Amino acid sequence: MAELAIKPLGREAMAERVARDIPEGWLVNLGIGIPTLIADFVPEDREVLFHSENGIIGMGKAPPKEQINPFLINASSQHVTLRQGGSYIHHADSFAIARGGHLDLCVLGAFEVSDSGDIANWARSADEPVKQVGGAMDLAIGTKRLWVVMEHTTKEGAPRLVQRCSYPLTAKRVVKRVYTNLAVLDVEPRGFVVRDMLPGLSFEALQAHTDARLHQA
Amino acid sequence: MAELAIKPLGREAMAERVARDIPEGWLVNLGIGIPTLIADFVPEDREVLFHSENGIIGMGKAPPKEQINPFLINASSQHVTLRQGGSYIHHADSFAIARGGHLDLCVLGAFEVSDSGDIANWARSADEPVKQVGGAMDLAIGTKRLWVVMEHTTKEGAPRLVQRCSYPLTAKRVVKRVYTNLAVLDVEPRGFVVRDMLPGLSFEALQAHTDARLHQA
Amino acid sequence: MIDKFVPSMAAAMEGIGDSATVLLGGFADVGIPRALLAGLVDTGAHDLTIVAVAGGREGSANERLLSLGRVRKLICTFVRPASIAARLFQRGELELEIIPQGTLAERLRAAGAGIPAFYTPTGADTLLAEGRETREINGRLCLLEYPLRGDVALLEAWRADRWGNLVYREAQQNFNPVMAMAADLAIAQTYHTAELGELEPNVIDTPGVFVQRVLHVPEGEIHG
Amino acid sequence: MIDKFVPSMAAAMEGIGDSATVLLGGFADVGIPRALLAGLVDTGAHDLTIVAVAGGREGSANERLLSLGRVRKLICTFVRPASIAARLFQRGELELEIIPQGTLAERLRAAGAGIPAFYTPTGADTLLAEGRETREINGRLCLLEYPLRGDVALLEAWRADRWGNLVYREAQQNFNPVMAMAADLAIAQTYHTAELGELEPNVIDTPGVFVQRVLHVPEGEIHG
Repeated sequence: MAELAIKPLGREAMAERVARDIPEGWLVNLGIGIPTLIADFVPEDREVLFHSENGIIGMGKAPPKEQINPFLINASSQHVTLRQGGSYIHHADSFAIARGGHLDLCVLGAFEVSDSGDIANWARSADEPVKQVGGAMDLAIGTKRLWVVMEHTTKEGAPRLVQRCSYPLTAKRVVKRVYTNLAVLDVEPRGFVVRDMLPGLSFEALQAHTDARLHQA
Repeated sequence: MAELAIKPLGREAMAERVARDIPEGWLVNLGIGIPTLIADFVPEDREVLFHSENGIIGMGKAPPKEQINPFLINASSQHVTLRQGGSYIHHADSFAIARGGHLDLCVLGAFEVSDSGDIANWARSADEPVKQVGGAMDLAIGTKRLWVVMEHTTKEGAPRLVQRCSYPLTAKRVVKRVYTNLAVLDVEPRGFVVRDMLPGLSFEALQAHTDARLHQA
Repeated sequence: MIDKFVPSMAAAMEGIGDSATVLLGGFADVGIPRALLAGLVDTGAHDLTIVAVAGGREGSANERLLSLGRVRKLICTFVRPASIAARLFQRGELELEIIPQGTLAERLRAAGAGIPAFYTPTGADTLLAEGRETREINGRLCLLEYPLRGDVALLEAWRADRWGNLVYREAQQNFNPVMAMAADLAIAQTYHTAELGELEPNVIDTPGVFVQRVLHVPEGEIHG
Repeated sequence: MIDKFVPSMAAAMEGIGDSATVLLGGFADVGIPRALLAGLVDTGAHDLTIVAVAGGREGSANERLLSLGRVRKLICTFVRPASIAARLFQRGELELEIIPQGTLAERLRAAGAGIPAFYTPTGADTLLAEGRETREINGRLCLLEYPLRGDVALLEAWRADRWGNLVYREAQQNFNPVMAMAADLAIAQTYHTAELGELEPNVIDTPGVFVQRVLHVPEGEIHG
């Protein structure tokens, strides 16, 4: 695969790019990894409500070290705060939010996304001895919109936007948009549609790093 | 049917008789009618927790008129109070208590009870134009013990303890005990077993007012 | 800034159309959104499906909706024989679906929690099971039940803030919290308003994420 | 007088036998009933089925239970590859049932709420559905799920009274409330005790009717 002439986005820049597209008023769940960074790039005066599976609505930023509350962590086990207006719920109510269609948005990381919106993000192989399911399947089937943020290719350069996922699926036909370190792509009935690309990157170069066929917006 | 030589219990006396058998610590739901009266005969220092379907755990007695709280009613729409230690829940949680096996006891009124424990208490005929289901079916299937309190016969003298209910069923094989104005009867695999009778009443006289076959304890 | 308070009844009712399914909170006289119901009458919306614990009490706004012929179908747990609902049903002018109260609460909760169907023994041995799908689970006959969703829910709360967080008092909550979850558009009337942050996190009964509009209706303003 | 407070760990653990199914509250480090877990280790009970969000963290009492070989089966939502649970499983010394976290919460809630089975789209399109009963509902493939009951639940609370009413703080509740509902014997450890009536009715998170025993374990007494 051809070397890229441009520098792909880093993790923070990817998170910042996603944050730009989240409007005020949405209820949002962020998965572990890059998605968790997104909250830092949403200004406080844009009132976005963050939901955490372990029972937080209206989660706020990480506290300064001296104000850490050991009873207040997010689903990634990080210390967090509660915004004014936030509240606490138990796990069944929390997943009622996730599964009941109350999340305006969930952003997850993934190994692969297919051009029909399938997502694989929980196991690298069906034969893995131990599985790490967590809450991703619940979030994926229940949210109004599922966005994925991930590197466009693996470290080895293998494409992650594929015609068909090779890893075990988390859910089928659920991903609406993918933010990579190279581009932003919507998943539409015709497949991946490129909405945004890094400056200096050509459609052809992006296609060269993608397994699935890309479409112009 | 033979006239009874003795005076049957009145509504209050029936309620008092049931109250005697409710031990401290039980969570109890009382249906409308005679069952609702039972709470008045449980002394406050015997800590029995009364549950009301509309979301009360630890319901207390009726308040004096000047202390009525319009937001605090029971499932029979009567003004009540909350005991110390009581709490409020929503309707789904309240019926999770009823259906989830958390009630130690539910006492309902009935039109008929069969000797296999079937109860009919919600409609006098399958052809009734409008039905009054309420919460009785949920309570009947979910409680650990279902007791029925009712007159032994109809006003016309027709038996209500029957081999087979003629009225539409509320639930099958759920009644554990029946308190009537004449006797207390357990529902066992062999049928109705007489546990207690009014003084002066003979087993034969009781049988004469009963459709199902009675058994001696 | 999120602000779910609406300035008027007209704004509260905006977009409620004919044929809507309306979930109606409250039990007996407690927790009934009387003002919103009166507002619904005033919209003129018809062919409504109303979901409530019971047919409208005498003199209630729900009874008025029924008597004006605005309701096509009533889903509830009982109807008094002498009520307008019973008379309309007997004249063939109202569809009635009578379901057990726990099943009603659970079907609403299923709608809110994304449960496409569930089984329950409630009613399985009764007339209500006629013609319905059943299944024996662990030796017990069960009925298959589906979620009950609303286009709109009308709710009553004691206190509310601009995020739509609701606090109820005493037995006021009853069906209100599950109906909030089960509707696309949940509208609450509240006796009192609170600043954001004033309602303690552990006191909030219905998180604002389940509520779309809040109308301040001070105590005593509306009876009916 | 109802008094669910027990005077000792021995009294808290009384009757927990071999082969019990134990529901274990908590998420990550928060809301974990550490003292009760240590007490469970000390009972010597074996062949346990443990239900928890995850396999035991390094240094935790749950990990100790696992490493002592007391656990026959672990039902959880993930297991770290480097954990003792993963090693025991790979050696064939531990049964593992890995289920989605929302399904775990809902199966516990179903046990507590008397729902004999329910359908969910979660996991229906995945490996987890292999060999399982599915059904298409409204065009969506769903899995049939059954309740998950415990013989025992071990819980952690912030405050408790003698009726067993529990109050949690911040994100401490997580699985604790649904596990309380889902077990025959729910045992809570609490940082603080309260007189009956001291916990406000609208602040009580888990009504005492779901709790059978309460052990007072003041803050800081037990780590581990």
